[in-house]
Amino acid sequence: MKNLLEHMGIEPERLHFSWISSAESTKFVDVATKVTEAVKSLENKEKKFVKTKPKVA
Amino acid sequence: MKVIKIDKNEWADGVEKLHDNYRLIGAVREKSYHIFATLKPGQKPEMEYVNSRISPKYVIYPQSEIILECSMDENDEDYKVYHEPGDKNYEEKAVLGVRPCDADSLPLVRRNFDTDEYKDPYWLQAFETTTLVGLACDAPCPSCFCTSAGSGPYNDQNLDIMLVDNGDHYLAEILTDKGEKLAGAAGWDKDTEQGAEDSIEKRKTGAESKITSKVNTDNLANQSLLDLYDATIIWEKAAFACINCGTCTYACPTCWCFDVQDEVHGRQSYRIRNWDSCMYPLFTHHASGHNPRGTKLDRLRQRFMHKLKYYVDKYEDGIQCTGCGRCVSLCPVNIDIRRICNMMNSYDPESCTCEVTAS
Amino acid sequence: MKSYTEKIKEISKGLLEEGKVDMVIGYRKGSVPLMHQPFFAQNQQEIDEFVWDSNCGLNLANYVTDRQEKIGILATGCNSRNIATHIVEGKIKREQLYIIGIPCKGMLDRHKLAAMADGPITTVEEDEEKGTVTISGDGFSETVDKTEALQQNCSICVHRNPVIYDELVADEVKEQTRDEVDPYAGVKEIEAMSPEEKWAHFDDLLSACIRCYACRNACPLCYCPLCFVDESKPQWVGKSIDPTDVRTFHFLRAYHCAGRCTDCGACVRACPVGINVRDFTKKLEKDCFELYGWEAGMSTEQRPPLDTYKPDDPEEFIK
Amino acid sequence: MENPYIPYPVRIDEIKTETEDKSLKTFKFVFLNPEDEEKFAYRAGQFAELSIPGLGEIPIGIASSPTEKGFVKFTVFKTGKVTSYLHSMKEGDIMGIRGPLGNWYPWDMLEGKNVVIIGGGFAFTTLRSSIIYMLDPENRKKFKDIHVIYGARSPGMLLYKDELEAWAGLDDLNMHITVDGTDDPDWPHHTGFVPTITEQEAPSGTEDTYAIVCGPPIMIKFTQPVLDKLGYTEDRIIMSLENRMKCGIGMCGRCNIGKEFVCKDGPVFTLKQLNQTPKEY
Repeated sequence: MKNLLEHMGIEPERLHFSWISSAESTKFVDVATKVTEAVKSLENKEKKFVKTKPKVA
Repeated sequence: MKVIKIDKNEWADGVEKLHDNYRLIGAVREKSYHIFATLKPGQKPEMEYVNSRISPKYVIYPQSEIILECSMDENDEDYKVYHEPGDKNYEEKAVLGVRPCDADSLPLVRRNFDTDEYKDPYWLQAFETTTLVGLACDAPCPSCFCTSAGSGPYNDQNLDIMLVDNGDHYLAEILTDKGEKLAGAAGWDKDTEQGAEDSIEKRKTGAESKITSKVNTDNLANQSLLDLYDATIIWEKAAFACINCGTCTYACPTCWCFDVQDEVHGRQSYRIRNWDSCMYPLFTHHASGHNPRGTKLDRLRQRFMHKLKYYVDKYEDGIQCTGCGRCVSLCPVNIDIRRICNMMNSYDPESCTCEVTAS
Repeated sequence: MKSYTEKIKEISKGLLEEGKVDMVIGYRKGSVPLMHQPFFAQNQQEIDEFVWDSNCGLNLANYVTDRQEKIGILATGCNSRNIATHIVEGKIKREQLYIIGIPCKGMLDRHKLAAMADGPITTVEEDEEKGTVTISGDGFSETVDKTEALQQNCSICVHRNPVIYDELVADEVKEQTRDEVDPYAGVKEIEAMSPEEKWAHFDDLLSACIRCYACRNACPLCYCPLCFVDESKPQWVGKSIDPTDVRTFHFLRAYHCAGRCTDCGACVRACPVGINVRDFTKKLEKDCFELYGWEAGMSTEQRPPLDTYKPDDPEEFIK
Repeated sequence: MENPYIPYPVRIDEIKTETEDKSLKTFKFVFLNPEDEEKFAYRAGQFAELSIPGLGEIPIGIASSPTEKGFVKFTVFKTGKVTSYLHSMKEGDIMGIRGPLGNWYPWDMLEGKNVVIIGGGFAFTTLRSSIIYMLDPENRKKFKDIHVIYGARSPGMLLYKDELEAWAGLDDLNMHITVDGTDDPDWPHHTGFVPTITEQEAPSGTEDTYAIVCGPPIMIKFTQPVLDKLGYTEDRIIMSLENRMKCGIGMCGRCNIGKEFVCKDGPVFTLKQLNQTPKEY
């Protein structure tokens, strides 16, 4: 999944896979923060796979 | 009808001027084939092309189109009250170089969208604001059969202007007021030399003679609808091959079926009309699970019966097809409407047999 | 190819006469160049319509899904691998099939040839001795090496001979090796791009898509009774030609084929606007080969890698 | 140019659960703009598209009668995406109605005739409309004998129970209510399938007697031979069809049976007409 998403142009920083148990709340916060920061730091701010108004006639 | 002469350099100048008054749509090369697309300022349409891969019906009838919108925010006046979108744009547009077969499809489609009881405002407004500058066709494909499908390479009945390529110039038939207006805006008004109409006639005969494949339709109206419906010999083999994709219907200039879908984005709801296809099982699938056209055979038969029998009977004005040949050349499994049509036309319910032609 | 056709007819005749099968699935001559029609024969007259040459591109495995009859079926390398996948996935039983194996020399690329031609193609002739293909039409005629006229998936194919069969119509053809051809050259080109370039590449690739679903429906793997794009409860993807929806459709469809795709090229061949859908699927095929050493449909015993779990599956992507 | 795709905005005025399994609810709508009610002038047998912004539309037969003023009513079976959502909506919610659509039962032709209404399950909605319409004092004199045969699986699955009881007490209407089965020893009406009750109770199919049949396919299948036996010719059997619809105005192309659109040329057809089309319903 990650490979194909990257293959078609989703930046690696936008994708993250972690194994977090329901007991590991600190790890979840930690990972979520890291991912948000990684995405924010991307140069390209274009939203991908986000649809606002359908681009149709 | 008036015939004028447009030198090819005047053609280019005229197109340049037209950009000011019209949104221009013309054939452009997309990778390895042509499509009809809005021309950028200064861009000229290609006039030497094998007909566009997909029919230009989307100029008037876009594949996806927002037909209604409303707010999903309680504080707005149009909260959950659908209305026409405010940004619909029906500016004057002109299609340059459209083929007669594609123009001839428009009245066939119109009778669906423009009825005594209901009028489709989107199709009609788009149609009424469109001027069709046709290009008589000198390069028919092997899959073309327009001459036996109520159209023809030089058919000017549904055009506003028809251009005939005559070497270094076009001979242009000005056919309607819309055409007159466009020619005026482009500054095309040169009289033709003597014999222009003869040249058109000669070229027309030449073009028609190049179209060798045809469909026989003379007996379709006499056939019993239910006999054809039950004629397994016509449907079985084609239905086997059919993969039920929508290629034939989406490429076809005379197919109009659509689906309506709601989409919500943010606090706005859109009602969108998308092309749909009778080839898809979902097209007729009831919420209960029942499907009146549940098999491949049902759906394939629907497409051909619709075009070649139901509408022959309904409007008594020939088949719902202009012979553009796109479905023939694009079908991934070579289901050929010419073959099916000839089978339907020649079907003998007594013996359950029909003539099978090569194409 | 004449000899193939004759042999196919001969085998089919025997199968039907001996009552070993109820029908034989092959191709009959198409009404337009480069396009034969999948066709089933149940009697001599129909057998006579059978044809085999380089225009038999649509994967016949499509036509056995969930069928109850006993079926004779032609199978090239990729077709046989899809039949094997069908057997593994329970879509047909091995004992229902009599597989007529066809050592394959590749199919002609109808999109490429149409683009090469200077007008509509009326005839296509293949010279087997010289290994050339001549396309001609009104006022033009062009001869090219067959290797240049092949579908891309065929030119890089490393499994031209059927992997399962009951009988072959001819001796096996020589396989191309991974040293001679790089099956992943196309994928690597995209892999070398930056994210922006990749995004733009796929935007451009899909710009012509009309969502006719020919790619999906031509694919023998896409046999779901209700495809995710057609579901309404929940609705996974919009149905318009909005670029996000179009991309979502292609991306997810490709993913459903991961580890199952044999790169038969039916999707690309079927596409009316010539989109190289393989830009999606080939990447997954490469990953499956490199990560799991897996090639789809090589046996009727093993389930595809994304269908199974092994403790040593690679998991570098989990951080 | 009137845009046939724009629904009239309405408010849900009242919701009534009809059946014990809660799968059927009757919605009473009031038009937000009172002038729209006039534009929505309909005849018994027509349908409309119920429009829920953000979800879509569903074609539903109109259950109220044109003689009932100030509101329109629809009884909806919970089955797909839109109907499930509708069932979760509350009184006061805003949505839309587009119509009226399609044709109606042939009221002009039925004048001066005996009318037998045969209905089963939740296909009784436009039949309710028809009964109320015919019972209106202005209209009742236009028709001769009226018979109504209506059946459901069990007493708890009957629609419009209060009205059924009221109709059963009328002198100028022959009401035959039936259920497939019941545990209730005091059940005052018939027990048995609709075709059986039709055979017992329906008048014979004389020249001036017409049957309107609406129900699930299985009921229709077994009622048809009964009507045959009673002497009803195919042009005196009137049926209302359902097919998947989107536009409701004969444009989107999916609901056709042969050259007729169920949405525009129907939904009401005589059996004679149906016998001339493919059975794609």
